[in-house]
Amino acid sequence: MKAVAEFKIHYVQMLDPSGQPVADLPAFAHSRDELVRMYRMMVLARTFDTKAVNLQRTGKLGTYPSCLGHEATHVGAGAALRPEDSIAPVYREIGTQYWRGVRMVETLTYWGGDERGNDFSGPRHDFPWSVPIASQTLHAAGAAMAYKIRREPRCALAYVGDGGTSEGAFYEAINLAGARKLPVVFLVVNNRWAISVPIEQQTACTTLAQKAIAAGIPGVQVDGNDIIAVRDTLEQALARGRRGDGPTVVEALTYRLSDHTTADDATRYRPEAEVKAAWQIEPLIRTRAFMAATCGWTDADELALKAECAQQVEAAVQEFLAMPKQTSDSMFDYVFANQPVRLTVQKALARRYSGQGH
Amino acid sequence: MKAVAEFKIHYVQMLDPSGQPVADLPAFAHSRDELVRMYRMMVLARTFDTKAVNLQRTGKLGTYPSCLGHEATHVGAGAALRPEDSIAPVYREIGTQYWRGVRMVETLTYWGGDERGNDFSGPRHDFPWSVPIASQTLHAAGAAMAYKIRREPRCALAYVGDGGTSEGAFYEAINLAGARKLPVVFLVVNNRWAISVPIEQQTACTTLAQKAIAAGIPGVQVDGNDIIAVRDTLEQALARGRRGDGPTVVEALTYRLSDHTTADDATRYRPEAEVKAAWQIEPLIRTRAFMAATCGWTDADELALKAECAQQVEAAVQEFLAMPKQTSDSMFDYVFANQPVRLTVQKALARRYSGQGH
Amino acid sequence: MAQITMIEAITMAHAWEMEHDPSVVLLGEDIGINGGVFRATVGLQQRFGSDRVQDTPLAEGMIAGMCVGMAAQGLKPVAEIQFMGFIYPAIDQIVNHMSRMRNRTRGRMSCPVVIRTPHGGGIRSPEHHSESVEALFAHIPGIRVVCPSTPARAYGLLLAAIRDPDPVLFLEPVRIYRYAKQEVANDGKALPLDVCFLLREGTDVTIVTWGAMTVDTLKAATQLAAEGISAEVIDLATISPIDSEAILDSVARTGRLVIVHEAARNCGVGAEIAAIVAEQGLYDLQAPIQRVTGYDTVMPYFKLEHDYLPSVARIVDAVHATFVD
Amino acid sequence: MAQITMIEAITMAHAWEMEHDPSVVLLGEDIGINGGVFRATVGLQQRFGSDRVQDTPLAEGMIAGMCVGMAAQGLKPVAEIQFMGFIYPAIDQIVNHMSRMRNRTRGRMSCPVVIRTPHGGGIRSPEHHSESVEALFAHIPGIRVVCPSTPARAYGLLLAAIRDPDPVLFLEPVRIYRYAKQEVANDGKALPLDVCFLLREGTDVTIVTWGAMTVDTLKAATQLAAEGISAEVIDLATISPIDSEAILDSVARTGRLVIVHEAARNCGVGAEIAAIVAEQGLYDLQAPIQRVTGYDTVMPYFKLEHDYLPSVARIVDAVHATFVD
Ligand SMILES: Cc1ncc(C[n+]2csc(CCOP(=O)(O)OP(=O)(O)O)c2C)c(N)n1
Ligand SMILES: Cc1ncc(C[n+]2csc(CCOP(=O)(O)OP(=O)(O)O)c2C)c(N)n1
Ligand SMILES: [Mg+2]
Ligand SMILES: [Mg+2]
Repeated sequence: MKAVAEFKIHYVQMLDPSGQPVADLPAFAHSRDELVRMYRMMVLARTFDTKAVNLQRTGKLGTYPSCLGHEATHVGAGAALRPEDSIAPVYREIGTQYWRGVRMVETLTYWGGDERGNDFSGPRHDFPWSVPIASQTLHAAGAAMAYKIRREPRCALAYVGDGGTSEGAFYEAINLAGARKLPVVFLVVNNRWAISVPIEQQTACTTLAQKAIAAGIPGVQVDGNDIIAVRDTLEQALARGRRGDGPTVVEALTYRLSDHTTADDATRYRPEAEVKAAWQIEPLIRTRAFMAATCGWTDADELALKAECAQQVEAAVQEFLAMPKQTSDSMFDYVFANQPVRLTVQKALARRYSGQGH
Repeated sequence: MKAVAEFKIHYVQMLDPSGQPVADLPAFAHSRDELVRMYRMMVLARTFDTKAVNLQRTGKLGTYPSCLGHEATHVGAGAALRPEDSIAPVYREIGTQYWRGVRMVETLTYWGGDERGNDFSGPRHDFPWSVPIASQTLHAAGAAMAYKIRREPRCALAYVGDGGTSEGAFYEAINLAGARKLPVVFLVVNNRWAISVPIEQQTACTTLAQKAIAAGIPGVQVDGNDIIAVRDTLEQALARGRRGDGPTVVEALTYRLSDHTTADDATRYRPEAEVKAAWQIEPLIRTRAFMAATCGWTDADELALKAECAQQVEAAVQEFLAMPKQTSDSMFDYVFANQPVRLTVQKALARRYSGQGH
Repeated sequence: MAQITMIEAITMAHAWEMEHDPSVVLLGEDIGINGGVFRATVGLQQRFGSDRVQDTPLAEGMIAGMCVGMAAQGLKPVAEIQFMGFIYPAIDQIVNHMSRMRNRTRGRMSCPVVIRTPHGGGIRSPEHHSESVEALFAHIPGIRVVCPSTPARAYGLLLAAIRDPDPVLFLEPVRIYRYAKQEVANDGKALPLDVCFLLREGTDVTIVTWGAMTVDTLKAATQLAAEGISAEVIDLATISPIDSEAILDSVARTGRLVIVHEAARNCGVGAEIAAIVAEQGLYDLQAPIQRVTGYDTVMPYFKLEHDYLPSVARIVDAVHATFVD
Repeated sequence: MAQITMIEAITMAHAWEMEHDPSVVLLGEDIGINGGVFRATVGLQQRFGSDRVQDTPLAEGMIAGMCVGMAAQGLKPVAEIQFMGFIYPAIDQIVNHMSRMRNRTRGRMSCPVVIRTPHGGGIRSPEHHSESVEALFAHIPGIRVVCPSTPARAYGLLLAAIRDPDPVLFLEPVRIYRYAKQEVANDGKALPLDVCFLLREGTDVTIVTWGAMTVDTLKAATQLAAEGISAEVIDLATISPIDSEAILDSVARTGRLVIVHEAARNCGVGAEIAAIVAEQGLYDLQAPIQRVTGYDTVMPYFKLEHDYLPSVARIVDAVHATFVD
C-alpha cells in the first residue's frame, strides 16, 4: 500500500513549569517591559477572577465562568494580536480582552445580567462573548473573509474549547478557512474538561491540533501555560494569516483549575489529585520565576503589582455597583434599527409593568 | 520542536484501469462466481440507471440522480456487507441496495414521488434514502451504538459524498464513532463534484481519507472504480467494526460520469475533457477485462447478461407503471402511530378535495 | 410517599422506565457522573451503567442524529439537551428525520425518541439559557411537544413520552424544577398525552397556559376570585397536538379566553389557540381574546427578565380587559 | 422594458445592488458559474468576480455563521440556501446570533444579512425540497421574513431586504419563479418592507395570503366575483413583522377573514393573523375566521403534493363557509 499523504503534529514549549527555558527564546522574552506587561495582565486577570467569583457568591453577579489557569493562553493571545485584528471569544477570555481595551466594568456588567457588557468600549470590532459553543469559530472565519475580500492585512482569532471541537460548526469553520485560505487562527483551548466530560470522552484524538488535518491546514500544539510559547506561536500564526498564507489551528494545553462556572461543583466528577498536579504547572509561577531569574523581578515588585491590580479591580467593582439598571425600553430599542409598530406598542406596555415581575 | 503525533494515509488499488492486477488479490477475486455476481450487479445498476434517466425525460419519474460511474464503489460495498449489517445511503446507492434485496420497482416508486419507495422489501433495517446531505452519517453511528449496546456483531455503513464531508454532521459522526469505538464504516464517495462545486473548492485537503485523523480513527483511500479493492477494503473495515475495534473512514475515488441529477446540466460548469478522461478509467471496463483474462468471460456471456438485465429492468418498469397511486389518506396515516383527532378531521377534509389540486 | 420536587420526579420516572424497559437508553452532555446540570439524571449512570446512561461529546445535532439511528434500530433513546437555547443545532435531525421517519418509510421505521430540555427563564441564567421556543416544534408535524407543570405530571407525562411510539419533545420548566414539592407515587403509571389538565374550575373566563406560567396564572386566578371573577385555568400539558375540544368546551361555558405563555407573542402557541377559538368557538366569545405573552424581543439577559416574563398583574389586567369591551 | 420572470427580476435586483454597493457579497452552494440551481445568480460571478459571488463548501450552518462574521465586519452578505428544507442546519446561527447581534451588543454590531431561499412545493421536487416553514422564523425576534408574489415585488422587496440594516429571510416561491412575466423597471427602487400589498379590492370578505398562494387566491376571488361575492385579497409580503393595521382595516370593512397558506396549519403564520383579529378586530367579525392551509402532515412527496396544497376549490369553499354560519 502506497502512502499518499503524511502529517506531523509538533509541540512547542519554551519555559518549563519551573520557569527554565527549554528552547531558544523569541526577542520579546528578553525585554523586561514586555515580560512585565504580560505578567501584569495575568495577575490582573487572576485578581479580577477571584473577585468575580466572590461577587457571584454574594449575589451581585449571575453565573460566572472563571478563567483560573488559562491566563497564559489568553494573555499570550492578547500580546500576539494587533489592534486591527479581531477576536471571537467564548466566555473566559478576559486575559485577551483587557489587553485589547475591554474594561473590567464591562465584564462585570455582562455577568451581572446586562447586555451592555457586550458593548465593549475597547476594540469595537471584536465579537461579543459567545455562549453557544463553537458558533463563534464561524464568525471569525466570516471576519477573515471580509478582510480577505477587502485586501486588509488583518487576521481574526477564534477561541474554542476542547469540548467545542466536537461541534460540527468548528469543523465547518476550519474546512472553509482552509479551502479559501482565510486569515484566521483557531485557538483550541484544551483545558481537559468540558464541564464534567474529560477530553478522553470527547474524542479519540491524541491531540486536538490534528483536527487541522481534516481541513488541510497546519495544526500545532503548544504548552498553554507557557506564555512565551503561546505568544510566539500565535504571532507566527497570525502573521501567516495577515500575509495571505492561510489559517492555522493552535492547540493550547492548559487546565481549568476552577469549577466550570460558579454554578458547577467539579468535586462531583474530578479527582482532587489531578487538580493538585495541575496547580504544579500553572502559568503564573513559571513566569514569575523566569522574570526573577532573568530580569530581577523582586518580591517587592510582586507585592506592588498585586496591590495595584487589587485596587484597579476594586475601582471597577465600585463603578459596576453604582451603575443604574437598564429600563424596560432597552428590551425593545435594539431588536431592529427600524422599529416595527408592533414593538413600539409592546414597549409602552412593558413600561407599564416594569419592575412588577419579581 | 518535537513531533507528538504522526499520520499516514494509504491508497489501495488492485486492478488498474485496464484490468491488470497491481497487487495480491483477495480470495474472492479468484472465484468466477463471485466475480460474475459482482459484475452482473454493476451491469444491472447501469442498465437500470439508463432506463431511469429516460423515464424522467418522458415525465414518468421526477428528478433522478444517476449512479453512472459509481458502480464499483456501490456494488463493492454491497458485496462486503453482511445481511445483518445496515446501511445509511444518500441517493445513488442502488448498486448496494439491489445486492441487499431492495427491488428496482421500489427505486422507481421513490423517484416517482411516492414514499412507498422507502418501504424496502429488502433489508427492513436499512435506512431509507437521505436527501439532507451528511445527516445519514449520524444515523449509521446511532445504529452502531445500538449494536454495540446490545453486543451484536453487526456493523453499520454510512455513505457520504465529497461535498457531504463539508457538513458538520459528518465530523460529529466520525468523532463520536471514534470516541465510543463504534462498529461503523464511513464510505466517502469522492466523485470529485458536488453539483457544480469541484472538490478543490470544497476543501484544502489532498485526500478525504485524512478527515479521519480529526476523529482519531483510521482513514484509507481506495480506487473506487476498482471493485476488488473496494470490496476487500470494506470487508476489512466492516470486520474491524464487528470485532469491536472501532470505526474506519474509507474514501473511494471515483467520478460522477452523469449530470448531478436529471435536473442538472453539467456542461455549464464541467470541462468535457475531464469527463472523457474519466470514461477511460470507469469501473465496468476493467472488471470485464479482468474476467475475460482470468475466468473466460466471453462476448456471448456479456450479451446474455445485458439482455437478462434489460429484461429485469423492463419488468420492474412495467410493475411500476401499473402501480395505483396512494390515496390522500396516506398523507395522514403514518404521521403518528396514534393519530390525534386533529389529523383524523383533516384526513376527512383532504379526501373531499383529493385530486382537485392540479 | 415522600414529597418530591419536579426534578426528583423526573429522575424517578427515568429510573422506573429504565428498570422495566431495557431498550431505554439515556444520552446527553454531563448526564452521567455529574447527573446533568440540573441533576435530572443523578445516580442513574451508577445504577444502570455507562452504556445506558451516556455522556456524549458536545454536539446537539449529533445527539439528535444518534437518537434517530438508535431508535430506528430498536432502542428508545431519551436525550437531554442541556438548555433549550442549544437545541437549534439539533433541529435539522428533528425536522428532517426524527419527526418524519415513520411517514417517509410508510411505517417501516419509526423514532420513539424523547428529547428533554429545560424550558424558559426566570432563574438568572446566562445569555441563551432562558429560551421557550416550543412554537417552533409545535409547527412541525410528527412530533409531540409536552410540558409538565407539577412533579406528578412530570412523572406521568415523562413515562408516557418514553412509551409513546413517536418522538416527543419534553420541555421542563426550570423555574419550577424545585418550586413546590408534591407526593408522587412511584407506580409506573403514565398520564395521557394529547389532553389538557383542568387546574381550576371557573365560570367567567378561561385561562389557558402551560409550564411555569401555571404558577403565576393560578395566583392571578386567586386574586380574581377575591374580586368575584371565577377563572377556569387549563394546563395545556401537550402543547402539540392541542386538545382543542377541552379548550372549546371551556370557552363555550365561560365566554372569555385569555392565553398566557412566556414565549414571544408573534406566532407563539397562543396564536394557534386563539385561532382555533376564532374558527370554531367564535360565537361563544363574549369579548376579544387576550394573549399575555413574552414580548417580540430577544429574551433579555437576566437583569430584566422579570420585565419580560408575564406577571400576575398582567394576567389579571388581561382578564379585566375581557370584561371591559 | 422587457417582460421578465420573477427569477430574472431577482437576478436583476442582485446585479443592481452589487453595482451600486461594493459591500454586497453573494455566497451559497452552486451560485457561481452554475448561477444557482434555479439560476437566480446567473452571470453574476462572471460579472463581479469570485470574491463577490462565492460558491461555498456544502454546509448551511457555515454559510449562516460566515454571514454573521462578514456582516459584523462591514459587508452585506446575501446568501442563498439551496432549498428551504436545508435551512435547518443554519437555524442556530440565525436565532442565536444573526437575529440578536444588534440586541446583544446594544447596537455595537449588527447583521445586515439577506438569506434567500426557495419556498414551497408544487414543482415535483424530491423529498425535503418543498418546505414552507416561514412560521419558524416569524417567531424569532430580530429577523424580518419577506415573500414576494410577482416579479416587480421580488425586485423591489429584494432591494429593500439588502438595504435593510437588519437580517431578512427572503422566501422565493418556486411555483411562480417562472409563472407570469411582467415589465419591471431596473431603476433600483425598493419597495417598502413591513407593509402588505392590496392585490384586489373587495367588500365582502378579506383573504390574506402570500407567495405562490396569491395565484390560487386571486383565481378563487375571480370565481367568487362571478357568484357575486366581492373578495379583497391582501398579499402579506412581509410575513414578520405583520402589518396588522392593513389587515384589521380590511376586516373592519368586510367583516370576514380567510387566511390561505401552504404551510402546515398548526402554529402557522395564519394562526397569528387570526389571533390578531380575534384580539383587536373581534367585533368586526360577522363570521368565524377560516384558515385554508397545508395539513398538519409532512409535505407529501410529489405524487400527492397537490392533494396537500390548498386548492382554488378549498379557498372558495372556505369563503362560502364564512357566509353559512
Ligand atoms: C451549543 C452549546 N451546547 C451546550 C452548552 C452548555 N455548555 C456550556 S459550556 C459547556 C462545556 C464547554 O466545554 P469546552 O468547550 O471545553 O470549554 P471550557 O468550558 O472548558 O472552557 C457546555 C456543554 C453551550 N453553551 N452551547
Ligand atoms: C443539507 C443539504 N444541502 C444542500 C442540498 C442540495 N444538494 C443535493 S446534492 C448536493 C451535492 C452533493 O454533493 P456530494 O456530497 O459530493 O454527493 P454527490 O451528489 O456527488 O453524490 C447538494 C448541494 C442537500 N440535499 N442537502
Ligand atoms: Mg474545556
Ligand atoms: Mg460528489
